[in-house]
Amino acid sequence: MIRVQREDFDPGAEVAALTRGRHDVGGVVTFVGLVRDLAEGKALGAMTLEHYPGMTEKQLRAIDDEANRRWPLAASLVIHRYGRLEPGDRIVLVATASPHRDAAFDACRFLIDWLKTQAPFWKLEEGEAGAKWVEAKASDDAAALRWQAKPAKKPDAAE
Amino acid sequence: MIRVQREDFDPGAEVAALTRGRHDVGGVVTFVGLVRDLAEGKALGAMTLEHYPGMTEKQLRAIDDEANRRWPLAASLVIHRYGRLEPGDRIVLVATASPHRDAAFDACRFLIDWLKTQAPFWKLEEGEAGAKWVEAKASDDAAALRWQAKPAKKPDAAE
Amino acid sequence: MKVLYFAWLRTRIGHAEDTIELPKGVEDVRGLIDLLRAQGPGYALALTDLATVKVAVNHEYVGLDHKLKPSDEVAFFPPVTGG
Amino acid sequence: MKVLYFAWLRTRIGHAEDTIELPKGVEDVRGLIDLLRAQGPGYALALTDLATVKVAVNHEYVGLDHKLKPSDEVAFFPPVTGG
Repeated sequence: MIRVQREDFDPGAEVAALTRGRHDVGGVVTFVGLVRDLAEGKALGAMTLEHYPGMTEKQLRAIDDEANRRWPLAASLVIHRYGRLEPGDRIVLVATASPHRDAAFDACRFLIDWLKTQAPFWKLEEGEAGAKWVEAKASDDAAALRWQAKPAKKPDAAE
Repeated sequence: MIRVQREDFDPGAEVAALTRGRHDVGGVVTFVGLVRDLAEGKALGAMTLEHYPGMTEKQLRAIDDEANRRWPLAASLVIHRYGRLEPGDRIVLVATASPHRDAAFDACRFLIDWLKTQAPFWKLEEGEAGAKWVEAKASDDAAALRWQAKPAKKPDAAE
Repeated sequence: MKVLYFAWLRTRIGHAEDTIELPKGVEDVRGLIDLLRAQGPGYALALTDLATVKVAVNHEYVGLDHKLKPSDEVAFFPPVTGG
Repeated sequence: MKVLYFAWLRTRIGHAEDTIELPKGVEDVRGLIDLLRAQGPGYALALTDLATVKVAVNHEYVGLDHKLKPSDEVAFFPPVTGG
């Protein structure tokens, strides 16, 4: 399930709703991303998250579907906010519920890693020196790549 | 921070309290373990969690300290319940907050993996065929072992 | 054809959207970019370095060789920074 | 010396706690286990297979060779199953 919204969300209530009556769930992993008061070592006043309505939902849905294909999830939820946010504000929620915790952990991390490189959001930070568009991080590309299918090991490869 | 208690907890409120006013936190990862209605394919009515008061707190504190030594955490919290629990009930909460999400994910998983092999709790399940002490799972031992320091790779090792 | 700009591509170009009639001979994304670059200095600046420009057609990421249809919605934007 | 039993070690032995005065010659965990096994069939059954028995002294995991002091709190229990 995915949602794109301006309003804040309540992680506890969202997760409770996600697993209500689902007694096959053994573990729920939740990631909440927050606005930090520092950006590249400089004080951050606030930020504005711009997005591409329509494409955002489509990309998030595709990522969520892929997570459910890869792992045996009982439920999954991605909520991403847009608009003006201040330090300490919630930006994103990713929650995954599964009978087994390894699947929930892997799927949650996969979702946030892919979301960061695929979902069309852009951060405009208001810092001491004015407004500045955040640059994409190479570390986020690397994080997403770790979820690509590994090539099959050659049978004669040394171990 | 660790807590051992009979009462339920509110994951949303706990995490909110953990990160309140901490604007250096970029990501919070939360794991909530729930009682499943199936145990080894058989219907589960309820379970009772017995623990070793004193040692439980000492072991959880040691695991929490170790997580904070290994990863740059802004805050961490482990809550584990004991007593009688029914399917759908919360058993355990692990929450980790960090400036960067990779640290929060790794530390959260480390905490739950170690807790499952080190913290003195025992589950007595009430199933269709009466009460039965749950046996430790080899998969949990394996999960904990992945956090042990890897031996340095030999420089001449084939890749 | 609707063409959208986001983030610093939008601020450099000065507006969020154009409606463009594809001239004969412009068949793919690369051709559209060449056409846009000729619209003015803001466009040329925004589309200088294609290594930092992503393209989506009808909400899907595409490459520069992607063929265009008159009914397509095309979007240009920098690498994403959400999450 | 306080000796505690948990989970199925407790149910097999039939109670949760013993107070034991270490006799001369019993110096480590292994010696204590031998002493306990002789206390009755419940003890012998609980302590049959040491591969499934964990030992803690003063709330820390120890091995069978761990030396004991009269003031120690010793606990026997199965592999843990919390979380």
